[in-house]
Amino acid sequence: MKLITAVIKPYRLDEVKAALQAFGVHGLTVTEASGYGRQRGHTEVYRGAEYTVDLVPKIRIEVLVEDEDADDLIDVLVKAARTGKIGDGKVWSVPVDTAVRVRTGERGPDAL
Amino acid sequence: MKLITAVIKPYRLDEVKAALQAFGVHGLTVTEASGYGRQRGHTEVYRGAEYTVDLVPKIRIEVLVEDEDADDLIDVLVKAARTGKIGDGKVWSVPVDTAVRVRTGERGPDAL
Amino acid sequence: MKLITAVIKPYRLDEVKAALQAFGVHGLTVTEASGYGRQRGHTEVYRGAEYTVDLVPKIRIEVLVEDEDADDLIDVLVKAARTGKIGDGKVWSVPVDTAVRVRTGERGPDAL
Amino acid sequence: MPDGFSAGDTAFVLISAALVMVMTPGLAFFYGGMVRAKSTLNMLAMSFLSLGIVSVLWVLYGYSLSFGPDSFAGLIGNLDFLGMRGIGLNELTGSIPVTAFAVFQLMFAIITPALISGAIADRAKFAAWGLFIALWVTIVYFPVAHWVFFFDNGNGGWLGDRNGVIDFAGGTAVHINAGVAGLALCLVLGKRVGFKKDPMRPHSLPLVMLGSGLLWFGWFGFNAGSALAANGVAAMAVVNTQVATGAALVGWLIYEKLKHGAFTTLGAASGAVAGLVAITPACGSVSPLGAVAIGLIAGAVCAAAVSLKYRWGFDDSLDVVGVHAVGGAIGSLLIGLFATGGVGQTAKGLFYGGGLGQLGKQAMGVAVVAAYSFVLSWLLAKAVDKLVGFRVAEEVEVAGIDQAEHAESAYDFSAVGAGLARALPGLGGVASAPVAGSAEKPVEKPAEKTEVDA
Amino acid sequence: MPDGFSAGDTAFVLISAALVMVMTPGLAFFYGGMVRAKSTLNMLAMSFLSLGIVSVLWVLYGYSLSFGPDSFAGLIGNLDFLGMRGIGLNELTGSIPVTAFAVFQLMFAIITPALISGAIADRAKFAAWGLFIALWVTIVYFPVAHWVFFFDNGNGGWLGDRNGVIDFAGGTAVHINAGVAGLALCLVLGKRVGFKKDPMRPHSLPLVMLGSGLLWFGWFGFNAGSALAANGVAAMAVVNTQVATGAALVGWLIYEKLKHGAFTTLGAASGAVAGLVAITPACGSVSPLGAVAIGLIAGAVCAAAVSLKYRWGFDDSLDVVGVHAVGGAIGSLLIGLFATGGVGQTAKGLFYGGGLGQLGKQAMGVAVVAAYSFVLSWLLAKAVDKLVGFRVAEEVEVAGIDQAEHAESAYDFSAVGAGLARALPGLGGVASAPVAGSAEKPVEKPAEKTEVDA
Amino acid sequence: MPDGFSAGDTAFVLISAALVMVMTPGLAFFYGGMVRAKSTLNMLAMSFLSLGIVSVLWVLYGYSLSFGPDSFAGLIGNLDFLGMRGIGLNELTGSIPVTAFAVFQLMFAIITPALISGAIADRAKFAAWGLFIALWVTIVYFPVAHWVFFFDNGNGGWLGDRNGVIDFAGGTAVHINAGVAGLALCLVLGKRVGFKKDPMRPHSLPLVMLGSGLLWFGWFGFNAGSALAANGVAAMAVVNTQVATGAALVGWLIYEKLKHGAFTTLGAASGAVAGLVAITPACGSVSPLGAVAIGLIAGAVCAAAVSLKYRWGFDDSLDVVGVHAVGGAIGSLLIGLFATGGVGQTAKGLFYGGGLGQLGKQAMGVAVVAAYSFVLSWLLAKAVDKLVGFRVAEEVEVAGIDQAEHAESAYDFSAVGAGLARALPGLGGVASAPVAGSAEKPVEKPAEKTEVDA
Ligand SMILES: Nc1ncnc2c1ncn2[C@@H]1O[C@H](COP(=O)(O)OP(=O)(O)O)[C@@H](O)[C@H]1O
Ligand SMILES: Nc1ncnc2c1ncn2[C@@H]1O[C@H](COP(=O)(O)OP(=O)(O)O)[C@@H](O)[C@H]1O
Ligand SMILES: Nc1ncnc2c1ncn2[C@@H]1O[C@H](COP(=O)(O)OP(=O)(O)O)[C@@H](O)[C@H]1O
Repeated sequence: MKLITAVIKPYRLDEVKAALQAFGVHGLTVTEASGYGRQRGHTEVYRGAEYTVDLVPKIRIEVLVEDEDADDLIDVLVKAARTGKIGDGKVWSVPVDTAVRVRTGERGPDAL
Repeated sequence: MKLITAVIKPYRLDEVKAALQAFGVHGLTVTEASGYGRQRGHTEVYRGAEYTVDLVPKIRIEVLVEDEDADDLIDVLVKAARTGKIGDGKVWSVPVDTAVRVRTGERGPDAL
Repeated sequence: MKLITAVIKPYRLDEVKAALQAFGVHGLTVTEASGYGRQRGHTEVYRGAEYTVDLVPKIRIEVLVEDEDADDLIDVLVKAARTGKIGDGKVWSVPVDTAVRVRTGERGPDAL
Repeated sequence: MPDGFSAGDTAFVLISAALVMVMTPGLAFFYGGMVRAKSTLNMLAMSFLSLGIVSVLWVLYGYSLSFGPDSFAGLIGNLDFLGMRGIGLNELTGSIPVTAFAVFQLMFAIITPALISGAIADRAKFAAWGLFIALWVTIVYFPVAHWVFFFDNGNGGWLGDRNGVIDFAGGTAVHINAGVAGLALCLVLGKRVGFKKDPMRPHSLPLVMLGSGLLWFGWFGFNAGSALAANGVAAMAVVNTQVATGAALVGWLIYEKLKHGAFTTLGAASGAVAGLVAITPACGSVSPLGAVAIGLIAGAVCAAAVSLKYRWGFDDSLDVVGVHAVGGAIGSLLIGLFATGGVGQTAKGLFYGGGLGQLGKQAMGVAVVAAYSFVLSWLLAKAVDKLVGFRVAEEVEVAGIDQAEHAESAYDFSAVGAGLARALPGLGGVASAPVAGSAEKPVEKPAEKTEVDA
Repeated sequence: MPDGFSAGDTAFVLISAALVMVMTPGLAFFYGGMVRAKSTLNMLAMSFLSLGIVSVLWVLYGYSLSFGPDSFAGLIGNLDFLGMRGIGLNELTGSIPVTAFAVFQLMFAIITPALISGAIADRAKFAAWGLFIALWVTIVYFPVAHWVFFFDNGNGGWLGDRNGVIDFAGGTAVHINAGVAGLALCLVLGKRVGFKKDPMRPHSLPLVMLGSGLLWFGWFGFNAGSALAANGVAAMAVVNTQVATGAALVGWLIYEKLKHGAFTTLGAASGAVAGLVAITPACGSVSPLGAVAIGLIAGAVCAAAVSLKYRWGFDDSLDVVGVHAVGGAIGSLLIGLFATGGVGQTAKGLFYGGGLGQLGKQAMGVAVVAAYSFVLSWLLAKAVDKLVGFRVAEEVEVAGIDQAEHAESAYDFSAVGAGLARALPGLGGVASAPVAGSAEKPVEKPAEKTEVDA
Repeated sequence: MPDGFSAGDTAFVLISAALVMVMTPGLAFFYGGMVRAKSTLNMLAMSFLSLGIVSVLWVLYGYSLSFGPDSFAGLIGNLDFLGMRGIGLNELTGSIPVTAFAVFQLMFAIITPALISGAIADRAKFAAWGLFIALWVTIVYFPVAHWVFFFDNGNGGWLGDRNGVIDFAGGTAVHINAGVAGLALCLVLGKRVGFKKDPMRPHSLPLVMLGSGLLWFGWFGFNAGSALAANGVAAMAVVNTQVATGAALVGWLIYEKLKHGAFTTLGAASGAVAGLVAITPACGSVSPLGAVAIGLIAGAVCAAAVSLKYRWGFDDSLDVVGVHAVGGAIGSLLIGLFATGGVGQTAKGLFYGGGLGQLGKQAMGVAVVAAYSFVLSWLLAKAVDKLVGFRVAEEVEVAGIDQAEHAESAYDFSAVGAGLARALPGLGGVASAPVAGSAEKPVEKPAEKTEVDA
């Protein structure tokens, strides 16, 4: 099994959720995050003071999938999250040893 | 070493913490999250408007453990978090290459 | 590729960011978290009531790096985050199968 | 002070003016709590801007146009008081200084345009809004105030003084006027992105409750102060204001519970405001029992009215139409039924043996003000839109108008300190990257690009 | 207006009525900030509901029962003023219109039941609370107000007018009455889930401070307005109210610092309220120095009193007993020591050569009101519990009563917009999935199940 | 009541006192919203502490020193009224009870030190602040109030009564006095950690707007109440206060838009306060047009002045200098130009044919108060620092002063309930581990260590 993590722009969340539904993934976990990368940051002037802000808000999505679906899922995620503008975010995948559904105790694929 | 991640119902956090303590795990990291899965969502009516809410709050727990403790820990987690109701959440485990204790720089098992 | 996760004291974030920049890592994702470990917790008295508080705020940082940089990066992180006081936090690394830059679809090292 | 002066009446009207003034911040919180966090500041600022602009215009020419001697057929005042000059320090109107009356009325001129802002939440350019306020008070409010509030024994405003339309404290001139203008504006600006799809729930109901509390409090000055004296009529106005508002709060909650299954706090707050609006024109004409009846009716009817926008598809975002236009009309018309003839006016309503006469006059007043306000407000909004563009870009609206128009976000509950301020939304910082137009200077090219990264 | 009328006094009492009205929203914020975010709205709504229900009942029969001519032995008024009819527009009581007095007193009848709500935070069914308010004001408040506040030269209420119990503005009728009723209610409803285990700290201390600020402000109307005239007594009442409150704030902070090691803002807010409560009955009887003494004593004693609930195990959630019952008793009794005989009353306290006589009367007043209120409140609470059930289900309480009873959550600081509103608590949305009873329609079976997913 | 008594004037002054009282909580919110969440409570508590301490000192000796018969050359009052004894209940000053005047002036004595607190946000030990307040009002405020506000036909205060410096409501005694003291204090305490580096943006702009709204509201009592009667001068003061404030709000926004490219809500709030400050000394001397001019000037100039601290490197954290010292000076000096001679005073300004005479007097008043306040405030701050240490440890400041000094955090929006309260900042709990000094008992050694874990 794989854990796919995606860091995206907040307002793309709806599209991503829709795309995942369509793809047949029916569960995901979302956390709020913020990050920076290429865009590095910008300075602001506020009430006569000047300073740098370098973190921008992001949404972090985690999805557990079976190995064979991982690559397609990544493509789906990337397509749904893309705006073509800098700061679109990253998607990565890590191997999962085992997953359990808390309610039933089912393990592996059945847990999804 | 393994990283066990659990996504549970917020109000189970106290029980889970207690169970981990009992099991002898003395550290963990918690983040707020939200997610959906089977339950898919529900519609609400508010002031004459109707709309769908599909994410419910969850608590996300991360625990680093040594390989041999991983399975037992998962069982402990699952038992403590379970309510038997839909939305109880997931627990998964991923392999960890190395872990370090920031304060001392200790690596591997000693870092826990 | 590796995913380095660091759980640190909130007010060390600036130093860590600076250190990563210096090291040449130009992207990272931050989430708010809280945790406990050695320090276990303490009791408080408030308006005549006494109770225990056992979670303290932390900042959770994720950085994707190429395998060869992983170890050095961990050292950099640890050095920058360290205060020598209990609760400094943990840094760990997990293997990553693949990473994608959403904006361009680039995979692997180019995605960083 | 000259004969006929009353320190008691003056104290009452001056304090009432302060009470009416605090209604505008109260309104700002009432509205500001109802929008999403990302556009809270814009909502607050729209009301505060009215406090600024209208105060200045009032001195320059507003008072004169509204309450200067009538220049023609009760339609508009003349320019005798430009710059508020020529008003003696101790000159009286009734038993109070003219200046006391002038500042009391100024507060009405301030809150009326502020009321409109709720209809176009989240999407109006701030500068365009300022321009609209200036034009609207000049072309719509000042004349209508003259029609309704200027009395000069028969030579005053054509609705109130000449045709006996009863509006004790502004059901027509303030609430119908603002409510209908809100309808015109939301039609001109169009719907918010996500209207009917996203929940768009209030981001802070305690802020909404604070607003309704301050409105309720200030409204005693608004209604009772309109007696321009601390007398029996003022006392009755206080009684009626309180009991009608309480009854409307109950009426709204009951309707809601039956219709949607829960008593919401937003309903309690809205019900109170609906009651305050409805009793405004009537508080000087009805008995306490009549006030309770008006309140219950207004609470329930307005609770029903606020869902029309979804049925008919106009995005009156914060229910200015459903509460102020509808509530104002209810109160103005019910005078025709409940007026006892024994409070502030002698005219009797249908239930007190007065026949349908007064009801007719009230209907006329409602219709005239509604028609005038709708047409002129629509034209002014169109004009402003042509001139400077009234609506922000969609991306700005999605990211949150506060960043683009005010270069701020309403909250930052960061534990780490402002270093992470806007960047960690999880910390409550109602984050969204800066947007072109905000007070920002990119460090370097790529930074530029990030300006829409949110 | 008739002879004896004073516009100045009328202005003073009408504005005072507005000031007392704003105390109830102030109380709502004071209490609302003290509870956890998940039950904030319910706390706010409990106070606002009193504004609604009591206003209506007051018109119907409340005023008549409280201030109608005495029907028997100073125990209760008669029904002459049902519907507030038969009160002439310009009829006077003292130097002000009867209607002004009636609406001023209405505000007291509104805040008294609202004060009780703090004792049963987080766990009372909203409809049951509404029913309780209606019953309680009818059976407890209206009679007690008659006992204490109705003066008719010797034929008025039995405590105040007939037996010389001094209660200038409501130490017994309002504060002891509400505080003891709170004790009865929290005993009937039982403890909150997690009482003594979870911290249950205030979710928003700025909201608490706002509440205390508005209470302090409005209290000038409450105390000074009770002089029913803008005279020397009213002025002294303002002085005493201010200095006793300041002293109590200091007294509480000092106690706290010595006992727990920190000056808390909750302590500052609570100390101020304790001082306001204690000076309420005494502000018309003591000198400024006496007021300072009363304030310091009340601040320190109440600071100690609020921890009794942990010792004795009753969950008076927001310290209605510790602050209002205890504070009200302190103020009422200290009149027996500090009354100078030279302010509003001629009765002298012990320290001014008046002997123990007045102290005895005060003790009697305190005891009578406390006993009556406790017994009746307990019975009414039991009755309501039998009839409709007073307490929500445990799962509702744990998930947060706001969702179940009001179908809302207090805050949503979402950066993404309301689409994530209730769902991302990290975003401030005080989330907790909807619970049966809320205004929800499941899409499909599984959805049903999620109704307890939180 | 004796001859010459006016119930109307008394009602006006008593209500005005209540309005001025609410300005201090208003100020607390205005300041409290501007700081970061982790030091909000300390900011609020600093103002509330003034409500406590000054009220007590005023009774003990403050009133006597400020308004007791002059003891020498108009420099200070005598001790005739220690404990506020010897003031007859119905004794009058002008047309109102002396006690009414005394409590009205008390409210001024309370807010003045509170204004200073904004200059030392986030870093002052609470006990040290309390000590400073007590010393400062005694040595600085009480004398200066005597100089400016004590009139005794020529035998009163040396600035106002003896030398004709015009200060209707406290431009010098309150605003310049507090503003300059703030400068002295921030120099003595030094800069905040991260000054000029971290953004340190307001954590809650709605709270700031609430504060400015309450300040604006209360200021009508502050300015008009200073007429000590409900007359034409009071009415003109209300007019001038409103229009100058509106104009200043507009002036600040325009400056800001031109200079930084956005209309900020903080600018709107600050502009309003700047206008209120500037019109304070002048509201009894100028015409409405003059008030508009003063407002526009004050708004724009103060908007420019607040950035001086970055240029010159003093950390006047919340712009007490830029708004109160500068605004107070602008208003005081412009009297010399705009005084019409036809409102509260007969002295004419330059533009009304009065020559430069009055301008000279005004400049003298400004200079004297500024010099006295700066020197004494600096010395007192140094003394307090020596005695008890004025500033908290750096680690405390970084972690957030609320935890260390008050053992609380301002907010907890936890969905889970207070069990996670302070621990999940993401939940809004403005977390930061407890710090030595807070009301905490470590469970065991390691716990000790965690006390700085944040
Ligand atoms: N090396 C990295 N490790 C973890 N997260 C990263 C990394 N680089 C970028 N990110 C995340 O991806 C987001 C977008 O990356 P950025 O480089 O700014 O844009 P783009 O990917 O379009 O070039 C960042 O805000 C950050 O949250
Ligand atoms: N495929 C998945 N990947 C990541 N998280 C998931 C996934 N499926 C479910 N979750 C998380 O588990 C929670 C509970 O899952 P759900 O299917 O609703 O209940 P159950 O596990 O009891 O069937 C979801 O709210 C979500 O946070
Ligand atoms: N086993 C673990 N798994 C995950 N996170 C941990 C674990 N142990 C500690 N942590 C995180 O590291 C933080 C610091 O750990 P702690 O043991 O308190 O201090 P130290 O690492 O200095 O001994 C904790 O607050 C928690 O967030």
